Amino acid sequence: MAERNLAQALTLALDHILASDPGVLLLGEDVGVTGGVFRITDGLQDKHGADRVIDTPVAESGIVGAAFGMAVAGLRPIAEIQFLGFAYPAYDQMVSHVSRIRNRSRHRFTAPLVIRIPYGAGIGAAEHHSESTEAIFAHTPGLKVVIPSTPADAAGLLLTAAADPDPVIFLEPIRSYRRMRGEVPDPPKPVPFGEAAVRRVGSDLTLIAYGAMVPDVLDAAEHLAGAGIEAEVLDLRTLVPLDIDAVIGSVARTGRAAIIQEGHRTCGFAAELAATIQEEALYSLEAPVARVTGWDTVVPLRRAEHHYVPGVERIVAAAESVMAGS
Amino acid sequence: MAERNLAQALTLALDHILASDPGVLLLGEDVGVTGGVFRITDGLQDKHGADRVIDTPVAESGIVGAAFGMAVAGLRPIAEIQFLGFAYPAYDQMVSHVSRIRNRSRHRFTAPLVIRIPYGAGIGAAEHHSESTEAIFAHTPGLKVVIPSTPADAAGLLLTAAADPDPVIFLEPIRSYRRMRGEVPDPPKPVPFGEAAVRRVGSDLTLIAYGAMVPDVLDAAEHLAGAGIEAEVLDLRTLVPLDIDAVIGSVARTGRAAIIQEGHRTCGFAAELAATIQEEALYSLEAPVARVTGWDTVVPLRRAEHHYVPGVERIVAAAESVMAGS
Amino acid sequence: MLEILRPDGSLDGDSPISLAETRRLYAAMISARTYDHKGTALQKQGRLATYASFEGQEAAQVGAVASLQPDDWVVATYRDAAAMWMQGYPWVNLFLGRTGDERGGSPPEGVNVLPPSITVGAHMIHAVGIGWAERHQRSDRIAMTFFGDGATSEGDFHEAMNFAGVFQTPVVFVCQNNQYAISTPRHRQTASETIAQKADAYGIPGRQVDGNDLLAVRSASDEAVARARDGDGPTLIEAVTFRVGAHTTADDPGRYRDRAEEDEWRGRDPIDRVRRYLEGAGEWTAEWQLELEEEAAAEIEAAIAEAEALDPLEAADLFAGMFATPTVQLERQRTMLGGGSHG
Amino acid sequence: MLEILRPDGSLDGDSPISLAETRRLYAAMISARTYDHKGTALQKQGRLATYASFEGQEAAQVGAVASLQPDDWVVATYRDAAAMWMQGYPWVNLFLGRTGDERGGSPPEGVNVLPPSITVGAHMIHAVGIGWAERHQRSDRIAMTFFGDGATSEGDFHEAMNFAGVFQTPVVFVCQNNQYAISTPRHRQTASETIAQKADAYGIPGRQVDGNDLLAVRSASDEAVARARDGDGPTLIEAVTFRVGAHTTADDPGRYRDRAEEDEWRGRDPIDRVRRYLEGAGEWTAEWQLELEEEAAAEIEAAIAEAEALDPLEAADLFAGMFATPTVQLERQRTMLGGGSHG
Ligand SMILES: Cc1ncc(C[n+]2csc(CCOP(=O)(O)OP(=O)(O)O)c2C)c(N)n1
Ligand SMILES: Cc1ncc(C[n+]2csc(CCOP(=O)(O)OP(=O)(O)O)c2C)c(N)n1
Ligand SMILES: [Mg+2]
Ligand SMILES: [Mg+2]
Repeated sequence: MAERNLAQALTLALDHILASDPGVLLLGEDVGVTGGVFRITDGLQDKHGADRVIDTPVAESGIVGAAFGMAVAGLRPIAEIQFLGFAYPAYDQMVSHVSRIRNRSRHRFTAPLVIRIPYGAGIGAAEHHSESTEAIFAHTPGLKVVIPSTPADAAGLLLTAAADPDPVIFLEPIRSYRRMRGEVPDPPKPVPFGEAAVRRVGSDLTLIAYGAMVPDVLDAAEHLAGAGIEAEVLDLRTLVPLDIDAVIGSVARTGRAAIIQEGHRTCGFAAELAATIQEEALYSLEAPVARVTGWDTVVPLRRAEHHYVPGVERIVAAAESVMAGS
Repeated sequence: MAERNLAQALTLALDHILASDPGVLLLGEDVGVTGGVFRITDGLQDKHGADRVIDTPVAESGIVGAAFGMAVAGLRPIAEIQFLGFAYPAYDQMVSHVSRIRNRSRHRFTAPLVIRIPYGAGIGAAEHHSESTEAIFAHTPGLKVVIPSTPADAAGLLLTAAADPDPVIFLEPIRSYRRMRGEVPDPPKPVPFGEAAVRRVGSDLTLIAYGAMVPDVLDAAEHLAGAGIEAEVLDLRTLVPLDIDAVIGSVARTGRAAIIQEGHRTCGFAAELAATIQEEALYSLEAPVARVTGWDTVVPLRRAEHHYVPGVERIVAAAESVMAGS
Repeated sequence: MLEILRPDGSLDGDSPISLAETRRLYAAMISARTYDHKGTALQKQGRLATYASFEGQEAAQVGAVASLQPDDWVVATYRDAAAMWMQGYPWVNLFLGRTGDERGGSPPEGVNVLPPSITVGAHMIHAVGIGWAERHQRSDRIAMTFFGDGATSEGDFHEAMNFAGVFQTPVVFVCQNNQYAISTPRHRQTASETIAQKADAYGIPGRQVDGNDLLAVRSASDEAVARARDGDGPTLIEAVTFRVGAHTTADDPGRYRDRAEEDEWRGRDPIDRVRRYLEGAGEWTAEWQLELEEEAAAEIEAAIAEAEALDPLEAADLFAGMFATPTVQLERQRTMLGGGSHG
Repeated sequence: MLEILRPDGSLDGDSPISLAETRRLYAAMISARTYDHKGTALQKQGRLATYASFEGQEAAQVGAVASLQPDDWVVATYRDAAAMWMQGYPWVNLFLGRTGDERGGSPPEGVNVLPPSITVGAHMIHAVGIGWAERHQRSDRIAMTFFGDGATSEGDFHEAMNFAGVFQTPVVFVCQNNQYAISTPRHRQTASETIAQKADAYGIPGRQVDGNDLLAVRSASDEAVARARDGDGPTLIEAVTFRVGAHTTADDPGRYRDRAEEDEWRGRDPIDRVRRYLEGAGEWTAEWQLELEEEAAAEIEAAIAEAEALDPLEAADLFAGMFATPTVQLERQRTMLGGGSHG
């Protein structure tokens, strides 16, 4: 099996998806001729045609709205938004139409589309290029929310997303695009939604994360192991649907948990997880569930970005304080 | 002091705000000639002029974006969005610009504007007219989020919002507009941000709510009192800033809490509160903090709406189950 | 502005359709108005949520949809019941929606009409995507979308028109310029002289027609539909008309316009105009009119009865509507329904 | 398309400005290009984050802003450093922003230039609101906003133009149609023949000018600024130009366009053209050129040194930037910074 980075895994998956289903179309800004700003769609227009890999005008609401119409009429569009910070102009289309047509029409019309969006900080980019606002999608009924952390998962979850009968927000961790390589089967193997992955087994506490934070959490876990603390690391992979059983099961065993999330703290997905854990496993908890999160600040620009993104140090410190039970 | 309903209290406050600060402008769809779909701005154009109470084209992003520009250039615009379900087209302006200009310019430019938005279900309106997505604003750094529950608070918080140096999302509970009357001083008395109100004193458990849910929670508390359970009822009034001390203080005393929120469950504000309470008061908790929320469904239309909005029955049941410590 | 049928019922030029077809469309307009009056009446009785009357706009809606094939798409708004019904969306669904029941949004299979868009502006690009998909799938179905003068101010109108122009999708944009967006008059909505001229910004042909003139509307839509179907791209039609009634049953037009303006437009009633024309051609009789009205009334009453006979959705139905297979979160929440536990 | 200064440096009609003023603007273009080349170079050395070159667009930016009064507003984008600097935004702030430092967004008091907009489209309506506010406050300041051809596809462009038309706000819209939005060529961005004609959809005058012709740009912007200042409303100027370099330092234009196209446009360089004109008028010498370049280089080096001398923001600064007074939530979070507790 070939080793690929996460970006290459996505390209591979898209190539397979396009080849196996003639109803799939890719559309977005610069996805065609130039292969996307992260080159995820590189070569796909040449291979599958300009009527299937489509450069659009600069108009995010138009991209999502057109993709919605295509999906309603029987195609399976995969739209790309260039960065999560540029998805907000399309938020109305997502909330008001994409997520709702099935319910509005009691299953008569559906919108099986995927919206791929690079997200997250850590590459010192300009403002709006570093957002982690997955929570606003998780809060929107009718959207599935997927965030892979490894190359194989990226490909496998994308395959599942493309075949899903409902709309999927597919968030791609920018700083993981080329951070590590991993084995990716060719063709990729679908990864089911709603199944968290145990990335590390441990009995002292549970560290819960997803997407771009997972590699850092694994580093932190190694660090903790050096200090005699064995952390279990859960990678959620999909926020909606959520593998609640895996979360509760692990915390019930370890009695302690920290959730690591890059997004802003207030009403982030970590809040949802902490609330759920105390609801379902309060009597197992030996210490408060800790949240290690980005702050309620704008993500800083390059020179101060490191103050925002939770790093290994903050994760380790939080884990230690959870172990101390304070 | 005259008794007024919440809608009238808002009109009174706007009238005073317009009269006392010539830099204040109201703008929005139908706010002028016809006084707004809920008549909150009724009579204000006649009194203060068509250049200060302005009917705009149907374009929410334009309304918020123009108001932003006005605020940057020294005015104090108060924009109205007709219903929260129509605020999403303006979400990008709010997230990307309104909330950020102060930080982006290190205080050199600021956007002291208020965005008034009727929210919530319970009047059997059409789709998109019943949203409670306050969480997406609370999750956005740089916005203050205010939700009054009483006529006096509505007027007083609006005064404070209009004088605030930073942008304020001001959510008005539609089903409370004319639900009850209360004394409202004329001129209204400013109500500070970040101070929760204790609406009912009790020692058995803490019920936490805001906006349209408060009257129902108070009804539920009466109900519970009948069964010998004395609930403390906290009305948050502002979500950002949040009176964390009041929340933690009350829960530390009672040892039990339920949070009542009309918005969707996942990543709602109740999740934030539950997460915070277990972080800061875990060892005081005698039972899990319960969340009584709207579901992760679209708010249903009139005939099934009552299945969505938490009613007295669900609040009471949740409180009883918290008391049972299960 | 294209006009064919004069207010007095005489023709200025040739009719694009036969007298038989005109009779068919006349009958459709009678049905539509019967539905509309009933809607307003039922709302007053509390049997519907709000209702949005389209009285005065029947020619624009019926005339435009009459150019379509039965399997073409219609993507319209809360005020376009006549257009939707013309394309096969049953009255019962329209009533059901108005009672506040999601099942109103589910027309029979084969009816390619989306549930009405309540948000202003967002739906036009859906029609663009739909037309695009049909062409991609080598079908010759096209999409027609309806919207108001107010909707042209939303950014989504612009993005829809621009995409349609760039990708030459088979779409017909029908703007019913009914002079108001709630209380805001047309001249405060945009400073352009006409709405039709906005098409020029997108390299799209734009056509202004008298929207109260069934034949003018039909002529323009025949042409636009043919263009779309032949692969010659989109068209914008501005049908100049008037909302004779209130914006919705929650609105009081007395607050923002004169009775005189309403009366003037009532005098240009689109149905009366066709009646005069048919009468002049010996194709209208009072008996036929009675027959049409009775048939329409019966049809509408039956639809109301059918809608009102339905039991409301259950709580569990809410959860079942969201996805093909409910998520873990929804499953958990459904179990909270039963007991009060934590729900 | 308005053209005054021919590529060979001869005039087609009268110059709107004196030779002295032309020399001033020529010097400004030299400064701007010096900054621009330095920006690209510094980024390659890793001293800036990404950098967006405006080479080839100096005439459009310098010419338009030259029509403004010093206290007028400029609301521009990531590619408009020359325009911003012309209106008083210091080079040091522009560099600082590019290093990834929020303090770049804070020009001195009295400079009415907003930090560059990174989002495409949203900022034009800000200029509308600003102009509106100035008029409301009885000031005669106006606002000028810069944006690209790609930005005209965003819904916010439409809403901004429409508001400006309806409320007749004192705004000048300057579209630098540089033929590309990243990789997307102008003809795939919109099917309208020109961008200037889009103004007609809003009842606004639109004017297409040769954007590489300093005098044509200046002439059109003088007129538009006067209109705005006199209360006669907004204008759209389309400056037809070309981005000679890459979209940003992260972009490779070889993927989407021919070298020949770039070379052709390099031949129309806006600075060369003015040089030929001034030379022909006896107002340019090689010594002066050298002087200008040396002065510009010194100025730019000083700005870089100043920017790079600044220590980065501290973590606490992040919290301090969000509100006039930090919220309870932010205060708590700031305390988490110190210890690791729960943070
Ligand atoms: C995005 C959005 N904003 C605001 C509203 C509230 N609203 C409902 S109808 C309407 C006016 C629309 O006017 P127009 O497009 O002319 O259509 P008409 O009602 O006249 O048929 C408004 C502002 C809405 N439904 N959606
Ligand atoms: C809302 C938004 N969408 C997408 C982007 C990514 N992006 C940055 S520049 C650009 C192209 C803009 O082209 P144009 O308006 O012609 O300006 P130019 O870069 O050519 O000066 C795009 C798509 C963005 N910054 N903002
Ligand atoms: Mg209208
Ligand atoms: Mg460009």
